[in-house]
Amino acid sequence: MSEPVLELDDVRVVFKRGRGHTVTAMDGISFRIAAGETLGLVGESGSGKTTTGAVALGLRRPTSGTVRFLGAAQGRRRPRGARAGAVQAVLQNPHWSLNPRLAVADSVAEPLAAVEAGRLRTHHPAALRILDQVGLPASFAQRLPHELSGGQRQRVAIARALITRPSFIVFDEAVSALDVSVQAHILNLIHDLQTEHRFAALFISHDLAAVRYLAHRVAVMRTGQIVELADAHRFYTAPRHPYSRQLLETL
Amino acid sequence: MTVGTPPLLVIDDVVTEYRTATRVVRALDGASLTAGRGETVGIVGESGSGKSTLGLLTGRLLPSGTRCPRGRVLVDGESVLDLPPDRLARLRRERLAFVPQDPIGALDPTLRIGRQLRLALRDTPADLAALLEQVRIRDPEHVLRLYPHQISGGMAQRVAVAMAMARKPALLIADEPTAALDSQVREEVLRLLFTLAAENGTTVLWLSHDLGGVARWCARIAVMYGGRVVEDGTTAEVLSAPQHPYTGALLAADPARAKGGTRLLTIGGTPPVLSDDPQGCVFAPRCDSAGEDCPAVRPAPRTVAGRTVLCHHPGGTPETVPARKESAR
Amino acid sequence: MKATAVRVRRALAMRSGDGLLRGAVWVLLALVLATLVGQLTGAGGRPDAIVGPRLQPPGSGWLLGTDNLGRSLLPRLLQGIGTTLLLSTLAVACTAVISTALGVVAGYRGGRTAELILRIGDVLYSFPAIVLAVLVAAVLGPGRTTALAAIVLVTVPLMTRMVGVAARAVARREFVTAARISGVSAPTIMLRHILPNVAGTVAVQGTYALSVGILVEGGLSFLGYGVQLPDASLGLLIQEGGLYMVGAPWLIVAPGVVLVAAIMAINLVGDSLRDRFEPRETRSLV
Amino acid sequence: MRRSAIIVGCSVALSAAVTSCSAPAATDTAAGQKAPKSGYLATSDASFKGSGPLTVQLDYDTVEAGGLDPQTAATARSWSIESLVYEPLVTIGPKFEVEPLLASSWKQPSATEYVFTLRKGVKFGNGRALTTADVVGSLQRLLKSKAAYAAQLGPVKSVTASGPDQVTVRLTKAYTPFLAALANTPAAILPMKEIDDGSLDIKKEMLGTGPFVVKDHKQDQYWNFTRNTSYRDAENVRISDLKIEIVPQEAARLAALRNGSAAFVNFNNIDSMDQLTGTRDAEAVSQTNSDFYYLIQNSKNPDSPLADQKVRFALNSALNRKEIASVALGGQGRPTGVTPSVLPGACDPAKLPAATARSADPAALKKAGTLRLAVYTSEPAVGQIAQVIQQQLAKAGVTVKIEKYDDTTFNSKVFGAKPDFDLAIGWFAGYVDASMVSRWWNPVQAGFSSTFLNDDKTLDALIDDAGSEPAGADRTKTLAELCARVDSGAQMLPLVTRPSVVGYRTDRVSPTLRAAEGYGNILRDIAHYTLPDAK
Amino acid sequence: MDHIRWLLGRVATAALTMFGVSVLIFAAVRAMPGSYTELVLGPLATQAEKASAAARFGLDRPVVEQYWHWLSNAATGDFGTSLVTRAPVAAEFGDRLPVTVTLTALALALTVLIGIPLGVYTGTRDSGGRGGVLGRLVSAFGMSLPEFALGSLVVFLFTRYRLGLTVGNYVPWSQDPLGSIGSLFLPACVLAVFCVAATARTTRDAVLGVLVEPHIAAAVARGEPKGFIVRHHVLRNASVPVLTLVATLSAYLLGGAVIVERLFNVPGLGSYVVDGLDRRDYAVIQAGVLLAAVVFIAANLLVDLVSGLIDPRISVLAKGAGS
Repeated sequence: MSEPVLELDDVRVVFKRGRGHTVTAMDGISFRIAAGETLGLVGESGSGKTTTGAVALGLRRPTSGTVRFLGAAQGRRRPRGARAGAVQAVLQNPHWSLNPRLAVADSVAEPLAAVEAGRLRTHHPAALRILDQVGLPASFAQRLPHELSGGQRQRVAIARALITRPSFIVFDEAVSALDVSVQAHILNLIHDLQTEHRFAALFISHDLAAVRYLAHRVAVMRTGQIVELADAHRFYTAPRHPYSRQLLETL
Repeated sequence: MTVGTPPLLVIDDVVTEYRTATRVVRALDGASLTAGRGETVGIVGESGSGKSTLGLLTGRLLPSGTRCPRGRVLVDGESVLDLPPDRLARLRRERLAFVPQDPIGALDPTLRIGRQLRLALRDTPADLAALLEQVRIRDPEHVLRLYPHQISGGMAQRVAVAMAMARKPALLIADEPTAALDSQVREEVLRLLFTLAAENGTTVLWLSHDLGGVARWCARIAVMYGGRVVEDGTTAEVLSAPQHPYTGALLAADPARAKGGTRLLTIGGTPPVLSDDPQGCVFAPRCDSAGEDCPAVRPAPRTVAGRTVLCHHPGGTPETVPARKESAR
Repeated sequence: MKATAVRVRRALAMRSGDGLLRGAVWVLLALVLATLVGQLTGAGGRPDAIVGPRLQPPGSGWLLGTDNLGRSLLPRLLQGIGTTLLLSTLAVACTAVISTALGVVAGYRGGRTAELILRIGDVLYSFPAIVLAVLVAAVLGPGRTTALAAIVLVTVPLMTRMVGVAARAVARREFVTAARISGVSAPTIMLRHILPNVAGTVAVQGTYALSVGILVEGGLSFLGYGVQLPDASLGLLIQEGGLYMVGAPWLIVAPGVVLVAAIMAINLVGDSLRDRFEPRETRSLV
Repeated sequence: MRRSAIIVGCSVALSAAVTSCSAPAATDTAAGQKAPKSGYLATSDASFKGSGPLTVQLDYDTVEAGGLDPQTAATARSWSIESLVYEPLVTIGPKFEVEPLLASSWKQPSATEYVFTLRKGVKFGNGRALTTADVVGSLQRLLKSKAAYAAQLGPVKSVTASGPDQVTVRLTKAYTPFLAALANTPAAILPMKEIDDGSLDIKKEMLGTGPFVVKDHKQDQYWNFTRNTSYRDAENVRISDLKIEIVPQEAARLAALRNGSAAFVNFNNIDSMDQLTGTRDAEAVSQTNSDFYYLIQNSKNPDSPLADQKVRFALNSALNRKEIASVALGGQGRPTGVTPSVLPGACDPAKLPAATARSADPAALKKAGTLRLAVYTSEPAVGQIAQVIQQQLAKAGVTVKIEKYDDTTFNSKVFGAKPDFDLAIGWFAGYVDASMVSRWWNPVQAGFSSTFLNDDKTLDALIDDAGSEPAGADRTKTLAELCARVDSGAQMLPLVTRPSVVGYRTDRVSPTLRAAEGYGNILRDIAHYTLPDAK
Repeated sequence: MDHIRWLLGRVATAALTMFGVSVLIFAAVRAMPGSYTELVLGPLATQAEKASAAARFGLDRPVVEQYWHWLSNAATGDFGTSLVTRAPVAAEFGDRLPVTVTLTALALALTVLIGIPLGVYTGTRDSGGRGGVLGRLVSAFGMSLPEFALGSLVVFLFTRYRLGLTVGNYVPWSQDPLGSIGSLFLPACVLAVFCVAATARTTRDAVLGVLVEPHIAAAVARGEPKGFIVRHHVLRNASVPVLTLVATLSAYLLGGAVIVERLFNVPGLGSYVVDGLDRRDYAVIQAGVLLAAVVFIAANLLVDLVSGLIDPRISVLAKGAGS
C-alpha cells in the first residue's frame, strides 16, 4: 500500500450551539485514502459526513486529532505553496456551483491561476483541454452557467477540480441533485478520470447505489462515529453492523 | 383498473405550454392517463419529462403564464380546465389532496403546527392529537405547539400526509414527497401514505424518480418522456420487461439495479425542449432501435403485452453491457 | 471578464415592454440634455446676469420670466438642474464606491469586521438626516463640496447595510467555497466573485440613494446651507420662489415641476432595475 | 445680521424727503380711512371705540447677553419690545424732533447744561410714583455700565437732582446728539428703588412706566403683555392683551396675515408687500429707515490688494448705489453716505467723490483680482445686494466670489479676532442725529472695527467736530467733509438705506405708523392704536 | 432563555452605538466655526467682552472636561442648560415633545391607515410579478415630492383660498386637544405623503414576495378561498418588512421634520435642534441628537422584538448570524 494521500487520526469536532449546549459532529474519526482509491462515506443527514469532508478539505480545523495530507500535518486553513491546488472539491448544488457572472473557461482556469499566478486568460488552453476530458466541446468555453443544464454544470465543476491535477478530491453529494441518466454519465466520468489521473477521492453521499458504483471501500457514519469501514464488495454483500444492514435494505 | 365504474381521473391528450417573456416551452405534448378509484399509479420521468406539470394539471394549479390549447382533464366527471373558480376551489377542498415536495416549505413559517392544522381542517371536525398519532408522531401535544422550522423533514411530511388524508380525498397527488428525506424516514412516510390511502380507497398519483420505491408501492407505473406517457402498465411487468426503449435505458442507467462491476449504460444526447408540435417520436434521436419511420411519424398508443406503449418498434432489447475496466488498486 | 461585460450590457438593455422605464429614462435624458445645452451654448443668457425688470411674468421677452433680481429664470433653471443632478450623481457615485467596498468586506468577512462596519453605520444612520446634513454644512461651510459630503454621509449607512446583506448571501454560495478551497486569495474572491454578483443590488440601491441625495440637497438649500450664490440648485430656486408664490408663482412652479419629475424618473428607474436584478418568479397562484 | 446690528442713536428725517417707491406700495389710503397726518403712513381712526386683544407676529425674539436689561440691550428688536414697558425722559416726534415724555419740559441754559422738569403723576407698573432719584440713578447706572450705548450719550460730567421734580445734566463739552441719544429705550428710566433693594432682577423681569406689563414670555415663541393699569394714560390704551408671536418663516407670517390669525406682522422681504394683493382688509407699508447697509473692505490684511486705498476707491467708484437700491431692494431703499441720507444735514450721496468720479481707475481694478464677499443667511436682502454688487464689479473686470455663511459663522469670520474675509456686507442702525453712526468709523473709539479698519486721524477729528458742533450751516459742511473722507478712504462704505416693511389687517386694527423710523422700533406708537368695534 | 440573552446582546450594542453618537455629536458641534458668544454679543462687542462671556457660559474649559461633565450629567437626566433660554434643556424638550409626538402620531396614523391597505390591495390584485403600472406610478410620485416643495405649495393653497384649515397657528395640547390635532393636521398630511407612498410600495413588495412562497401554493391547493389566504397567511408573513419601514419612518418623524415645522410654524423638536445648530447652543444640539438616536434605536429594538414574535425564524436567524 503506497503512502496514504489523506489520513485522519482520531479526529474530533465539537460545535457550541448557544451556552452550554454542544454538538459533537465528529467523535474520533480515523481513516486513510490511498492514491487512485475512492472511499465512500455514507450516512444520514446530521451524521457528520459533511463536517468530515470540510475537515478533509482543510476548511475547518478539528477540535482534536490530526489530519495528515501526503504525510504532512495540515495546519493552516488555506492550502499554501506546493500543496495549493492539490486538494479540490466538487460540491452538491449544481445551480450555485459556478459563478453566474464568469464564463465556463474562466471558472475552470481559476484554480490554475491561483496556483501558478497569471491572468485567467493565460490558462484557457489548459482549461479547454480539461473541458474536453469531461466531455464538453470547446464551444462551451465562452458560455455562461445559466446557459448550461445541471449535468453540464457539474461536468464543469469536475473539470475545475481536475485542472491543477490534484492528488485528492472530495465529492460532497456531487450527483444527488441530478437525474438518473445524467447521474450515470457523471459517475462513469468520475470513474474513468480516476483511472487516468489516479487521484484519491472521498465520495460523500446518502445514496448507497451511487457509492457502490464508485467506492473501493465504504465507511458508514452515524451521529459522528464510523460504525463500519469495509471493502466495498464485502460491505454490499455481507454488511456486519445492523445500521449498515438497515441502510442496505432500502437499496 | 377496476372495470365498470367510471375512472376517477381522465387526462386525455393534454397539451400544456408555459409562456415566458422570450419563448414558449411546451411541457405536455398530448399526455394521456386514466386512473380508477383506489388505484396506486407511479409516474416516473426525468426533469423536463412533464411529470410535475401533469401533477399540477389535475388540480389546475399551473401558474398564470400557462395555457392548455388541447385536451381534457376530468376528475370525478368534472372538467377541471373549464370549472369556474369557486367550484374549482370546492373540488380541491373536497376531492383532491396534495403532498408537497418540500414539507417544511409547505407550512406557514409564522404559525404553530396545531394552529395551521385547525385552520386547514376547520370544516372537517378532527382530534388533532389523534390525527398525528395516526401518522405515528410520538408526543403529538408537544409537536402541535412547535413552529415548522423546529421540526424535521420527516415529521413535517407526516403532518402533511395527516392533513391531506384527514379530508378523505378521492385523489391524492404526491410530487417527489420523499426527495428531501433520508432513506429510513422515506420508507416510513411511504408506508404511512399508501396504507392510509388504501384504508380510505384514495387513488394515489406518485410522481417519483425512485424506480425501486415505485416497484414496492405502486400497482401501476407510467413512464413519461418529452411531455407524453410513453409506457403505462402494471409495475412488475414494465420493470422486468420494458417495451419502450426509453424505459429500458432508464432501468439500465439506475446504479441501484446495476450488478457489481458492470458499467452503467448511459443514454446519449440531452432531453428535448419542445416549443411546438414535434415531428415523429421525440426519443428517436437517442433511441438505439429507432427505424426510419420513427423521426417522421408521431407514434400512436398501442397495447403490447398488457400495457400501452407509444413506440413504432416496442420490445427492443438494450445492447450488451461492456465489462468495466477495473482501476488498479 | 468579457463575458461579464456581455452579461451586464444585456441586463441593462431596456426591456421593450416596460413603458414606465422608457418614459423615466426619456425624462432624465431630456433634463441632462437641457442642462448641457444651457451650460454649453449659454442659451437664454448667463444665469446670473441681470437682464430686465424684476418679477416679469413668463413670455414677455423671457421664456420663463424673471426672478426677484431681474435675472431670466430659464438659464438659472438650466443651471439649477445641472447643479442638482451633477451634485447628487457625484455624491451617490462616492456613496456607491464606499458602500460597496465596506458592504463586500463586511459580507465576505462576517464576524467582528461586519459587526464593526455595521456599528459605525448605525451611529451615522441614527442621526436625523437633515440635522446631520446641517452639521456637516456648518462645519465645512456651505458650498458644493459640503452638499456632496452631506449627501454621502446620509446615504452611505443604508447602502452599506444593503450591499452587506447581498454580499453575505453570495459569500455562502458553493462557487465561493470552491474558490477558497483552491487557494484563491480573499481580495481576488471579493473582486471576481462577490462584487459582480452584488452589482444588481448596488445599481438598485444607488438609484434610490440618488433620489434621497436630491431631497437632502433640496433640504439643505431650503435651510440656507446649499449651493453658494449666485449659482442655483433646484432646492434653492424653490426656496427663493416660495416667498413669491402669490405675486410670481412661476418662480416656484418651474423648478418644482422639474424637481418632482427628476426624482420620480429616478425612482421609476430604480424600480425597474430592481425588477431586473431581483426578479421574482411570476408563479403566484393567487 | 438681524440680531446683532447695534443702534446707538436716532436721526430726524424730513418726511418730505421720502421718495415715492417704485414698487406698488400699498400706501394709497384705503377707501374708509382719513388721509394720514404728514410724517405718518397711517394714523389710528379715533372714531373706533373697540378695545380688546391684539396679535402681533415678529420674525425673531430679543436675545441679549444682558437678558431683559434695557441698558445693555444691543439690538433694535430688544428696544422695540422693551419700549412697551420702559420709557425714556424724551422721545422722537414724526419728523424726528425731540418731544417731551417723562420730562414734561426741559431748558438748555448753556451748550453743556440741560435741566429737565419731570411730568406729574407718573407711576411704575407696581404703582410706585416716579421720583428724581429714579432718573438720576438710572442715568448714572447707564453711564457707569460698560454698555455700548453709554458712549453715545456723549461726554456727561454729572447728573444731579436740582429740585423736587427737576434733574440737571452737565456735559464736559458741547454734544449736539445728546437729546436725541436720550430719546431711546437704553436711556429709559428704571425703578431704581426696586433695583437697589434687590426686589427686581432687571435681567429676568421688566418693570417700567410704559403702557404694558409682561404677563408671560416663552423664549423664541411668544410674549404676552397686558395693559398697565397704573399707566398715566391707561384709559386711551385700547389694546387690553397684546400677544407677540415669534414666527421665523416669512411665508408663515404672510399666511397668518392673510387668514387673520395675526393682525400686525413685520416682513424683511420687500416683495411681501405685493404678495398681499388680492387679500381684502390687508395693508402693507414700507417705512423709510435711517438704518443702512454697508460694505466692509478688509484693509488690515497686508498682502490683500484692499490694503491699497487706490484699489479700494476704484472698487467704490465701480459701484452703482442707485441700481443696488432699485434692484436688490425693489426701489424701497435709497443711496446714502455715512450720514444717513434721510437725516437733516446729511450729505448728498450723489456729490460723493466715488459718485462724481468719471470712471474707476482701470490699473487699480486690475490689481484687485478675485475677491471673496461674505454674507449671512438670515436676511435675504443681504444676499441680493451681494449678487448685484457681484454683477457691477464683474462689469468692471473684478471677479467676486460670494460666500454665504450662517449668522454665527459670519460673525466669527468678519468680526472675530482674526478676520477671514475680503469684502463683507452688513447693516448699522442710523440713529437720529446724522453724526452718531459715524462713531463706528473711528476704530479706537468703536473697538470692534479695529480688526479690519486702519485708523484715519483726520477722519477721527471730523467725527469729533461733527459731534460737538451745534446744528447749522457749518455743521452741515463738516458732515459733508466727513462723508467725503469716509467715501475716499473706502474702508467701510455705506450703500443704501434699509427699508422696514410692516403689514396689518385693517379689519382688526387701525395703527399709527410713522413714514420714517430712527430706532427700528416697529411697535413705537402701539399705545395709540385703535381697534374697530367687535363686529 | 436565549431570547433574553439575545435581547441583552442587542441592548449592549445599542449602548455602544449611543456612546458613538454622543462622542461624534460632541466633537462635531465644537468643530463648527463661531460660538454662541459671538452671536449674542453681536459684532460690536470687543474681543475682551467675548472672552469674559465665553467664560461665563463655561465654553472656555477643555473639551474633554466639558464632555465628561456633560455625559455624567446626561446619565442623571440633566442635559445641561440652553445658552439661549438659560433654562434646563430637558424642560424645553418636555414642552416640545408632545408637539412632535402628536405630529408623528398623526402622520403615522395616515401612513398605516392608507399605506398598508393600498399596498395589500395593489399586491394581491394584480396577478403576480410587479404588474400594476398605476401602483408604481402613484408610489413613485408620492416619494418624489420633497417636503419643502409640497409644504410651500400647501401653505400657499390653504392661505390664498379659504379651504377650511388654517395654517401656522399651533394650538397647544393642554389648551384644546381637538384644536391641537386640527392645527397639526396639515403638516401631518405633508409629512404623510412620502410615508404613505413608501409604505405602500414596501407592503406591495412584501405581499408579492409572500404570494410566491410554497406554503401559499399549498393553501391554494387545499382550495382555501383567496380572502382567507390573504387574511391568515399573507398579512402575517408580509408584516416584518413593513414593520421595519414603519419603525424607521417613525424614528425619522420623531427626529423632527425640521422643514415642515418651520413652514407651518410648529414648535417641534426638529426646528428647535436646527435653531440650536444655528446658534451653537451646544446643550440643545447634543440633547436633540441623543434623543433622536435613542428613538431610532428603540424603534429598531421594538421591531426586532415584535418581528421575532411574528416570525420565529427571525430571532433564530439573528442569533445564528451573531455566531
